[in-house]
Amino acid sequence: MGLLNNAFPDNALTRTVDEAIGWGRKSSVWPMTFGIACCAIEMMAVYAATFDLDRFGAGVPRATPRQSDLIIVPGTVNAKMAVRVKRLYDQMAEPRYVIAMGACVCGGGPYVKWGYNTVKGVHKIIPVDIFVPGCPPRPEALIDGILKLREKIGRNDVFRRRQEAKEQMSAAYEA
Amino acid sequence: MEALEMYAVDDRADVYTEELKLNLGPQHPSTHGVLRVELRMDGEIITHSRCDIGYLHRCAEKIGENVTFLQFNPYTDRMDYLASMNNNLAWSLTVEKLLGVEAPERAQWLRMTCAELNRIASHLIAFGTYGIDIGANTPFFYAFRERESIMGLLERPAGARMLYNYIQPGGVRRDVDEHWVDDVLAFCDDFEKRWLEYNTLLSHNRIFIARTANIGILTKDVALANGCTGPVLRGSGVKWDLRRDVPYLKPYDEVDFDVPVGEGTYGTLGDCWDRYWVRMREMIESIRIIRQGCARLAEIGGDTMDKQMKRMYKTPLEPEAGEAYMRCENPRGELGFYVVTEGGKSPIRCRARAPSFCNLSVLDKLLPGTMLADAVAIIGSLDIVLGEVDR
Amino acid sequence: MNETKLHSRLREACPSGVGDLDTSAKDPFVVVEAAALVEAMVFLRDDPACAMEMLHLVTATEREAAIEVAYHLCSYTHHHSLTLKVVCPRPEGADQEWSPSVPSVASVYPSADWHEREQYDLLGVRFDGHPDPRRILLPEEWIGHPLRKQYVYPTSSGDIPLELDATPIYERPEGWTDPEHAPRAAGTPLVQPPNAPSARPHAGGKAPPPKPKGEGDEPATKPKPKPKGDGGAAPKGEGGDDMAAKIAAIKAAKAKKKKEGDG
Amino acid sequence: MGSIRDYFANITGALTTTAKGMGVTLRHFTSEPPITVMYPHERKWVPPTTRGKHILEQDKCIDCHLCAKACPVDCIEIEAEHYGRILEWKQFSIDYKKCIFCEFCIPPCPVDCIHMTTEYEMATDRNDDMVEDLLTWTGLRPEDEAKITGEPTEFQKKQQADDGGKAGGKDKSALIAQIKARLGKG
Amino acid sequence: MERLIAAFSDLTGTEGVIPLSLAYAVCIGSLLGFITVYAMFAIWMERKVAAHMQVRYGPMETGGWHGWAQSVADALKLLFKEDLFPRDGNKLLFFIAPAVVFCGVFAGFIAIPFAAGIQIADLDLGIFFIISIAAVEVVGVIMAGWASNSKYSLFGAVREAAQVVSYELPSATALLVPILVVGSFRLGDFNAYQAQHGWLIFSGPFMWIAALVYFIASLAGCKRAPFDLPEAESELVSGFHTEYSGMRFSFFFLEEYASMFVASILMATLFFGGTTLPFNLFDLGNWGDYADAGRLAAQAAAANAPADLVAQAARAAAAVGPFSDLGNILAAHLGIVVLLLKTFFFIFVQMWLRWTLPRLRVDQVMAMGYKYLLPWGLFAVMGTAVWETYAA
Repeated sequence: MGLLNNAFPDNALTRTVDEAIGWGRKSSVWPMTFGIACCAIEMMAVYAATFDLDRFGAGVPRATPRQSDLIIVPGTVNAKMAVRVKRLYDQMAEPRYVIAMGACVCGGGPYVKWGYNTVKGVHKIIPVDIFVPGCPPRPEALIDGILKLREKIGRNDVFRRRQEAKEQMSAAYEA
Repeated sequence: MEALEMYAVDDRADVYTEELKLNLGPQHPSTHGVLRVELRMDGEIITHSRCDIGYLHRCAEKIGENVTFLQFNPYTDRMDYLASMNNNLAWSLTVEKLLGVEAPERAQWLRMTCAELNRIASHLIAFGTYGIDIGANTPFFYAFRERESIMGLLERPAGARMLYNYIQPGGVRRDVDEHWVDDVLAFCDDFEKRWLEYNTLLSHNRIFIARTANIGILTKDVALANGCTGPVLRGSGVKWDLRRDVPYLKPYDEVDFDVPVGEGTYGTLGDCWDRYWVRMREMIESIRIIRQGCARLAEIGGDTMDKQMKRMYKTPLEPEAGEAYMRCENPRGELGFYVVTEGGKSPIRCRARAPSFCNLSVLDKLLPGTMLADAVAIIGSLDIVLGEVDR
Repeated sequence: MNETKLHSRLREACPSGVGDLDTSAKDPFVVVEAAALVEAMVFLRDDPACAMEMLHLVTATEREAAIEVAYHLCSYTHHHSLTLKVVCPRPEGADQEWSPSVPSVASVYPSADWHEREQYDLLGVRFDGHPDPRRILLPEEWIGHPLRKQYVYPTSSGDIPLELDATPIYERPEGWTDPEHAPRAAGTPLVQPPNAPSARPHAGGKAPPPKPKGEGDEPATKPKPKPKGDGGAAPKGEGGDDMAAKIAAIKAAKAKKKKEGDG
Repeated sequence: MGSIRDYFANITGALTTTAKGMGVTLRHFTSEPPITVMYPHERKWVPPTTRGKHILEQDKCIDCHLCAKACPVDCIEIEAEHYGRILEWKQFSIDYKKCIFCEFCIPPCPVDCIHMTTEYEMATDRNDDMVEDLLTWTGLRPEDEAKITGEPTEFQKKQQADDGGKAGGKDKSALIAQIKARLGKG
Repeated sequence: MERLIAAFSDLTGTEGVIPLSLAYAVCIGSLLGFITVYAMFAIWMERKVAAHMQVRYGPMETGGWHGWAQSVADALKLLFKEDLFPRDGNKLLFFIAPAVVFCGVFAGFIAIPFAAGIQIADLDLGIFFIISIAAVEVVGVIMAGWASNSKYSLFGAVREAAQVVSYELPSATALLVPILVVGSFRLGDFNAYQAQHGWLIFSGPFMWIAALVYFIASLAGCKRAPFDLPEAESELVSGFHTEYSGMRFSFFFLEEYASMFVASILMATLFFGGTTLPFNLFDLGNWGDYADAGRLAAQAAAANAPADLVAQAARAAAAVGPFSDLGNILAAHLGIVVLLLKTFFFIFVQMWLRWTLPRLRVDQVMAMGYKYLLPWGLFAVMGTAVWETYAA
């Protein structure tokens, strides 16, 4: 994909192809079964029957970082776990997205004042796409985060040159 | 250890098998959170195992020393995040013991009912994830369907779905609304029908029995020596339940329930199936307790928070110097808080005795000699929660 | 069998090293010499009358004058429990690195193995004769024992930033060295106390500047291009009346609750 | 002999329990309706006591900081300028990156002006968006302005008009001078 | 296949290689198309069946009604994933493995008759060929496991080798039983035999044992339900395809559903009467021949062949059956629909088993294969042999 990436001018054809790929990526985001703490239980509640994540095509939690394109980080990341989270993120295949679920990973949460070995926010270690605050956030809040992530995935560019796509995207954003 | 001899690495000169080092890493679908087990294996058989914990150490005890007594209540929620009502109960009782205060009667009955509801929710998760560990995905979804209704019930008085912060030193945060008791009774009737469904689907399934009977056998004295408590200890045949033997809450005396103990129905006493079966029967005992609790709640009225303790929201509590150790029966075992104060508004030492921490220390003695698939079954049967192990 | 009888039996069994029963605090405890600890434990476990099958908890507590290690024992057959305490007085010039040493009881009660490792990890109490004296919770290369009163908070462990507003790893330029954070004294929080205006530029940017005179009424919240949730609660700042309706609803719920609370 | 009986018991046991298990899943497949709440299109009922985002009745707030002190994680930051009883608001923000929704800030409020709504959608893609500012207005409101600088209110103007221009209100020139100096106005 | 070659030869006017390769190209292309479309449908069906068994809705939002386009989106996304490769794994084996695995199963489709005439190669050793070609897939999986240079995939590969190879014995013995009754390996004969004598499953007391043994062995053969040890999520993270991502991983996914299809179509043709309805209603089996007979009669009359040939063709044309010529062709296709319905029923049963039963341990899988399935398979063979000689 390296060669074809962002190498084409922005015209009707490449825009539709981008939208098609964006639709494909948006509607089949495969999360990773990665649970750290209390937010992982709310994440399991999102996979379960009442708030079914499979409705959005994201119901196939893959255990390996290789095959998953979304890593939801649910639960406090402390110094010992941060090294593993960083390695997991590096192992994921390229169009990868990160959702920081819970106050602990958005910016410290309950362990912000006195936590001597907690990382105050997972955005310190890996680039985060969507923050979902809450301790733990309700399943609907996580689905709201995933919907916003899907919008964000659907908008970005694959084939078109990055600069032209950016104006087109910002124009769409203003409208 | 005789299991180990049976699979001993044969030392014939020509057959040289190298030991494989495998770690069931912190990110693994079946380690119930972030536990790393270093296994040295000979083919599929595990010869040595060593647990490595601390991936969720969140300095709860340091926070306990810097935060007031009331403000530490939400942090006890986050220790055993599957049974946060019981954690609040343990912490509130410890603080009340230090202050010498007694919660009003209605608050005590509310505490017992909510703690038992939370025990069912916690056992449901243990049942659901144990099914996934053994390979059957469907029981997980049925277990979470019941759990959603329990969370809905507990959300009305407490305000949150999972980490309630509802039981506070001195009583209970607020009273329940008028339809709550009827909805809980309706849930109890519906749950018993579902419980029978779980048994036909998983408990008596031949493959499930083949995977769990006679595996991870924990004898009585090894369990006692290693400090195991709760379903892990009762699975090995020790009839010990704090709610009955060392009653820490008055309503537990006026409620009759019996304590399920493992009998070794499908294999020897103390195997994975017994621990699983003790948890399943405990759910039904909790339903009996909740029914009697609800009957009593409908009668008694009165305040839900001790008069003196109402001022703790404005000015922090300051118990006089001393120390107290209080134990309560959590779904995973005996949770105890040992608090040492020197008169200030926060304790100088706040130590939590987490049941999963002690239950997990047995894993290194159970794993050698079993296969990789059994290791997953044994970890699942111990039902550990890493938030409590690492605090 | 309550504590006094237990204490008297213990006093007969091993007279040297067993102090008196201190009943001042909520839970009475027995002060034991470090040397006589293992012997007392073995007696309590094997004696049929005491039959202390389980060691519940090993806890080290740091006070000004000493570090004391408490052992909570419990018996299932006789439903009674006892607390033993070993007190290690702090020598005068002892600085942060001083760590008392207490004999390990892992040989008597295997459950003490992990508890003692945790007390060493968090409070620096050395247990002699422990089968595997390693840190259990913190990473191996961690310096210091956090639960000490004089513990200094680290700003990073390895290259993982533990500061609140540290720059993210992936935004660090080449040749990045950690800025020289003055090590905060123990007990001071990582974040400024709330009432003092926070020294660091506020994560959400300063409050919007006060409106010039005249149009004070129009809401001044940040225009956020938040997509309107259909049927969701009206986003904040859309004029006062929505807000009042909502507060009224909450008030009604509270009043109803208060009414049927007293009723 | 025992093993032969176990052999056949195993087979019959396996077949019967599998069949019963499949019966349960088939019953769920055919008769049980799905219980999914289709979140973006329909929402689950949320009890009024749920702890969600905060709301502030700014006019009643007296800037006493009790809620900020009660918070275990100090996520409430309040800045206001006092003019006697009038407040010039600069900031009343709750940092939802730290807030753990423990509802300890609600009970200590003497005037009962901070509440928790049942709104839970807070997902954002910028870290700074998570600091919510609860103020409905910042700085001074015109009527507060008027009260401070002593211009007669409508009621006092009417009163003056009625009794022929005598000084309606009390003499506040000293207070006005001091406040104007502080406000730094010409 | 022959008709295709004849059609192409008179189309291009040449003989020998060109029409042969054209015909093969058309066959392989149509088969590949069928498999991918079927696999996408099967993945979507599995997610919906699993969901409704677990009281939830499966994919809903993608595509219009009930998220039909979900598999299309999955494939599109997997197409554009980054192509990862484990650092010091074996590059060559890593890239070949998915192809070998897919060809192992894809080749099995050659001998399968979808209807009387529609078959790529009418091998007279049909069943024998299908079972033996399935063993190639094991080689591919071991290559994948070894090349990914990760302990978990090595575990998955070794388990895979042990399980699939040792489950070919019980499935082979179980398949001997219908061969014993029909007397030939050619799958076409099974259709014809069951058209006359009714479904094989009712033809003897031991036949249902053979059917059950074969079904369980085929489950283990394509790593499904209680035997999905090689890619056991809860133990081995994701078994042998732990290190694969993107399009390579979707080959493994495709292969799993293709081997499920082969297993259940064999079950349908051998035991439950391939294209025939239960009591040979509408006599679907040989309407294809009527269609041919009609055409042959017309050709013979046109080429004014000798009288007896024309009479024989006319007689055959007379017995064409109640429908017109077009009707016969359509009726022949009804046979395919019946066959596919049966196949999809068995695929549903495989999915149903997957979401009900827990997973067996490795040594229990082996024990079941050798101690339970193999003896019962042999017992069924002997029973049918005795039954065939004396009773029938």
